[in-house]
Amino acid sequence: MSMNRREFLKIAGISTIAGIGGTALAIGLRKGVLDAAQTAPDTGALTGKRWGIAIDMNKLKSEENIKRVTDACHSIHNVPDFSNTKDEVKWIWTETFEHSFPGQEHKFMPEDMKRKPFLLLCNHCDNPACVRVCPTKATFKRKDGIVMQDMHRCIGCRFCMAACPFGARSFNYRDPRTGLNPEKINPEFPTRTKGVVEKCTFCYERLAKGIKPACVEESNGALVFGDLDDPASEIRRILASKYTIRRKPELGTEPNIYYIIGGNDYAVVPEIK
Amino acid sequence: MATKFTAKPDELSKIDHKPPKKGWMDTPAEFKEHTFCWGAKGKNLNIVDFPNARDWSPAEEDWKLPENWQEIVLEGIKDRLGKYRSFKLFMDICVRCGACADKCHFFIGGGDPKNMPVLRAEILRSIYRKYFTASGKMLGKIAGARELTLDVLKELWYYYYQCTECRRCSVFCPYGIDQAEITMMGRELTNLLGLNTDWISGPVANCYMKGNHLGLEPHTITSSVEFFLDDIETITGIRIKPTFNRKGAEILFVTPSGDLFADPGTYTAMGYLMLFHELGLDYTWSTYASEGGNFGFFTSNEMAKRLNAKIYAEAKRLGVKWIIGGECGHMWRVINQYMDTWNGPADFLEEPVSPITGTKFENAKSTKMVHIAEFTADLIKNGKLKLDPARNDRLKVTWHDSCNTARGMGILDEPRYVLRNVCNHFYEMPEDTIREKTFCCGSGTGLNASENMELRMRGGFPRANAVKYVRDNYGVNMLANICAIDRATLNALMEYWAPDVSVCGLHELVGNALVMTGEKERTQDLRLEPLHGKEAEE
Amino acid sequence: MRILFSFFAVIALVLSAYAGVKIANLQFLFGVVIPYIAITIFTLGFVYRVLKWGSSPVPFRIPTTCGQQKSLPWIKQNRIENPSSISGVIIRMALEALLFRSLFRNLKTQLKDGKLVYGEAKWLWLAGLAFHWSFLIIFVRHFRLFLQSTPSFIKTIEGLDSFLQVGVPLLYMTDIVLLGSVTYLFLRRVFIPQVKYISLAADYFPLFLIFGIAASGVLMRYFYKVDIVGVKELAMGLVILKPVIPQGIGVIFYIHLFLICLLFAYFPLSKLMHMAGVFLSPTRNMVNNSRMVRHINPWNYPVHVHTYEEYENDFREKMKKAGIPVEKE
Amino acid sequence: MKIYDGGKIFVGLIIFVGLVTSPFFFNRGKSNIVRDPKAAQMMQSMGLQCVEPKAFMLPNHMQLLDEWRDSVVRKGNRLYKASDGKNYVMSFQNTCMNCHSDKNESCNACHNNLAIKHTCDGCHNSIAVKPYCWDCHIAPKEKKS
Amino acid sequence: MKLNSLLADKKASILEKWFDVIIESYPPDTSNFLKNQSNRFANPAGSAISQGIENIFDELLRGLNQGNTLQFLDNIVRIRAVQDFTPSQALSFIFPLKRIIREELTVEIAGSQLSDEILALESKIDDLALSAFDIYMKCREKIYEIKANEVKSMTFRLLQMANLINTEGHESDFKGNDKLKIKRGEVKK
Repeated sequence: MSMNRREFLKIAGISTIAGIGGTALAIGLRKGVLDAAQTAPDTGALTGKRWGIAIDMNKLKSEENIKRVTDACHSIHNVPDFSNTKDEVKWIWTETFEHSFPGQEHKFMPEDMKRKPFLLLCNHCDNPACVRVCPTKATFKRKDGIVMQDMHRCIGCRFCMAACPFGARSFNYRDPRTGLNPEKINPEFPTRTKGVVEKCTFCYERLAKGIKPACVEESNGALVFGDLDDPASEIRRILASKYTIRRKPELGTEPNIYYIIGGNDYAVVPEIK
Repeated sequence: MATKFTAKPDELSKIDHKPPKKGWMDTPAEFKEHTFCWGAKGKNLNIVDFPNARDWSPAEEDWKLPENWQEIVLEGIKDRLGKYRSFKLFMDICVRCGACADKCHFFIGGGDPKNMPVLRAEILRSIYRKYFTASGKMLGKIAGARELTLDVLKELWYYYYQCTECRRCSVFCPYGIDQAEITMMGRELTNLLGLNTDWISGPVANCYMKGNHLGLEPHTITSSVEFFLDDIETITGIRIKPTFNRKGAEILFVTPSGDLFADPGTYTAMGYLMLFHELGLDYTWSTYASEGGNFGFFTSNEMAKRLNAKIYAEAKRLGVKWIIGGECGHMWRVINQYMDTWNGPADFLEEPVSPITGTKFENAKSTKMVHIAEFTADLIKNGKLKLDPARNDRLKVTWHDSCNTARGMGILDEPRYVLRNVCNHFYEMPEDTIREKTFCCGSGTGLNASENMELRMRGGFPRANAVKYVRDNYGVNMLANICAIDRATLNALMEYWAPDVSVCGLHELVGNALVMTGEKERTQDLRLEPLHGKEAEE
Repeated sequence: MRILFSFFAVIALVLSAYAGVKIANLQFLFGVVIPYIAITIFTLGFVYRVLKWGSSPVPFRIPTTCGQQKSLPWIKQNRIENPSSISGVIIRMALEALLFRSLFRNLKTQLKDGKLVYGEAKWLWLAGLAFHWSFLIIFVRHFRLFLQSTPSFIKTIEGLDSFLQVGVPLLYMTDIVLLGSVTYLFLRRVFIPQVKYISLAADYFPLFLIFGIAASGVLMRYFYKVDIVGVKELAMGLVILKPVIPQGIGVIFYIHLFLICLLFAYFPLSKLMHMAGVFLSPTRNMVNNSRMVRHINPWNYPVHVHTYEEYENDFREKMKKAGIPVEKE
Repeated sequence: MKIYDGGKIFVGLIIFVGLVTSPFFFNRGKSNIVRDPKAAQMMQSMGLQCVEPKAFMLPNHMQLLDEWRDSVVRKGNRLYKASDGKNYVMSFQNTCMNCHSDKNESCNACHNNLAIKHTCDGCHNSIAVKPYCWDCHIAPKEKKS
Repeated sequence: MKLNSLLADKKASILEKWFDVIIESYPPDTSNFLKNQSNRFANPAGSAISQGIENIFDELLRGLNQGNTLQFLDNIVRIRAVQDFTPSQALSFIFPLKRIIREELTVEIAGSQLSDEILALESKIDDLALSAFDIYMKCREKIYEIKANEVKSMTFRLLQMANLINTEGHESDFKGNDKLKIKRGEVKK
């Protein structure tokens, strides 16, 4: 039912109306059973104001390194694999320099740099274009800076996909469960349904339990996660000491994923407890 | 009780601007002069054995009702509830959605709220509820029920003789409730009390005794036709010799008697005569069945049947094979919906076949009566007529669908086909005022008297308004139709609202355009006016 | 006055159900006895009314012809609006009953820029259609409570009805449409002067009643929750003729049920019978073929007519003088 | 009472009466939902209880879940303090489904059966509610028993 | 003409008030229907009235072109002549215009030297009323003429025949037959 519905909504173009009217209705109709005081954040949760990641490309030397990172993410989040680019759903993936940082490439740059796969994920921008265009507020900016995707609300209009300059969003053209190995489904995390848009959520479910995103954990220090609003954080110290670039900064979305691409002299910075 | 055209001086300056708080049930009908017809004469009712025959006047306080009039009415309602499913159903299922409210020409033109079809029906429904439904008996006014008082009876009479049974409301009703059916019942009830109108009871008595509404006696009919023949000879140089009451003719021709007497119907009659002569049709007129129309239909079902019986009886006596009917509105409603049921089966007749074209009129195989517009359309389609439409060139014609033939039969395209072949300038009125949505002339069902002229002018206003539209936009100067009452009353309507527009029957235009064998060159039309009006003057 | 009477009547009914259940604990009366009575009145009353209509014959063939008749073969007949065959009538009736064809035709006479125009007036049609269809869908949806295992078509209807997947529990579109249209139908009776003038208490009452039913249903579904399994238990108890009153169903349910029972019981006594009546309306359900096939009036009786013989006796001399043939010389 | 057009009218009436009384016929010989009033007490006595009392959960569980979702996904608040003061992690898949570990059993399980399997589909099916939660949320593996 | 420009400014509201007065002059039940601003009309009479009064008002400002004014007045009066009005009621719609204008221009009149102009205008309105009376009478006469014509056309053939056939001894019930009592030779078309 739901898949047809989403298709229908998309085609009929009533998504916007349904979204706006629907939200209003839902809010109007809901007679809260929960008291605000009844809910609280987990005591052990990681908290921050503006989560970000610094990726040291020098440390992602081999394909295996990278695959370990992407696999970690996709397996715990039940991201399906249909083995074709048309239906591909990606939360974290790779691209060449040229495609990752268009306009920055030049013919004299090192060959290996040109060929190097760059690890890409949602930039959790400060000014996310996707949030602005979402008619149902299914995607929104959390207080901690995560650009969150609420699958319950997504009506599959794909405005966000058109708006995102980084290609960080994927649409479920097919039932994602058909692209998963039933034996390897992570029972603790939901799948999605056909007809919704999904993307990296910065492992909000892990942060709530006090652990860092899966990609960071699996990167052997190549990815550094932290609160960019905290001057004492490790990530701030790295950004202060290294030259970093971001994807398409000229668009003004203020991405929060930074890339360290030059120099092999980067020293491991001790973790902050 | 009737309001005269006077007002006290102090009333002049302060007309009451406040609508009454009272609902319609508590607002008795006010008999306003020039809106109702005179009461029936006792002697006319006696001729046809109607009960409670006496002279009476609606304007007078005392209607000289029989002692037990309430009983008579209630008994009458009961009787009819058992005889007519339509009546019982239409009393029960109206939801008062108001879709019909602004469809009635009398309401549009006059504004009296009780002329909304729904309220006109509610007048009778309120009585029905009081005496025939449990909720009405128990809850009274809350359930919309009302005692049958003299005021209520008068209201019923007043408004049921302000309905032309045109069925326009029925077209828009989601349940097909037909005010015409309800009005018929209401009128039957009033007739049980002798409360007919003079304009209806006179023609009924005439028709019963003499064969036609106008009371034309046999020799008057023939001599009247002689006049047409004289005129036709003047126009065409051809002397036509029609026959009357001739046994063994193939076809009996029946037309409303208005065509024999009242202009412009007479020109239509001339058209028939010319057409039949040119075809060499083996037909005859009857002086006994000399009326196609049926004013009995405006009193009671039984009376209508009694008057209608003459047509088949005469066809049988004369031994004709089938019947052609002339241009008339309610005549055809009666033929289409009632005649065969009342007075059939017409098994002594044959299924109509045009002797000229050989066309079988399949749609008339039981009644054996063919509409002349069907007959003529078939002739034209088969190329049997030589027509010169240019002879009607000084006319810019529009077509009025008569309510009875439109909504009680559905003869819409045949006359238009004929019209397009006999004249060159034909303009339709606005879409929502023609075909099944056509507006009544405002004078049907025996309302075409003179004393109610104001009512007629009001009721005809929506029709006239549409005619005025085509007159102003296309210069239309002729309003054609296939109804004798239209021909008799639209003239008056046009004279008041849209001067310069004349009225004619379809076959007048056919007569004009028909090129007859051996005719002289025509210089006049059937009205004896110069054929090429303007050129002749210049 | 007529409005207030109907309004307070419905309010009183709501209060009596509330008091009956909340204070007097008459759950069995409101949950079992009254529903049985209501459904009995409804069914028998409905049948009785239809049979009563059926006991009156249709003496004449009186269809309202809204289009070209069947005549010469080359003239295009309007087979639906002026049917000459049963199939035409079936289509005509179907259009009427399912799509409110006649109301769709509605026009309004109005003044626009100083000119009189006959404009389209589709609001009544639209609201009427929305009202009846949403009512039907809601009615059908409720069968999930009366059937042990719910047939798939009812599930499909529910799925379509909650298509927009808004809110929790999912919002039924028909709930909104019904409330909206019934409100419109009420407001037009208040604000359109003609319609107000013709409206009786009997017109407002069912509107208030239906509004009450819809509103209590919506409240129950979205706000004052009741134990739906308990409701099904009660409903199933009724239809398997082993009535039970489960504990703890909220009073709002009994109000809802009571109003429905009233609507059912009121139905055969009122104009709501138009539901059956529309199918019996002779102006719509008849074939216009009375010139082709003789229609029989069961009570047709011989009448007195002025015969030709009497006529000739009156005028014989004059006829002879005018050269008109006569039977007797 | 003679009925005119009786054939058509009777066909119509039979259809009408058939529809009106259809629930009576369809359910002939069927049994009602059986609910064991003791079930709830028993569960309690066995130390098993839901986050809120059954009387609240029955009609309101969907509302609760909806608010949980809002709280978790949108506000990032994961802890729920129940009315009895206990704290729960708001997770449909990981908290609710811990106990409601089988969604496919028959209705009796919930209402009648002492085996205390708090199933979902039983109830939902009986009142023809088809939630689409499991389009995404992974139902616990059905235990074949 | 200071007054004229003031009137032109206030045209819309004056016409609206005037229109309302006319509508309210309808039989109480009817005016009930017509009162509602947004859907005033289930009555084509309204078309002629609203069009008519605007034209008349313009003509007043322009100084009453006899021919035009009469035509506009005719459109309104012709309808009211066949509706349920006494003659005084039928024509009463003209006079309130004076009151409405004075009401609309209360301030302006008080503060300036308009009284002469106002008086002149009011006498023009009086002229209008007189013309309306003429039209009303013409319409009523027309109705009677129509009645007569109708009888004439209905009986023309009879009259024609009356020259030829002997009507003696015929006692006809036909209404028009009264006219048969015309003596021979009197009938000439």
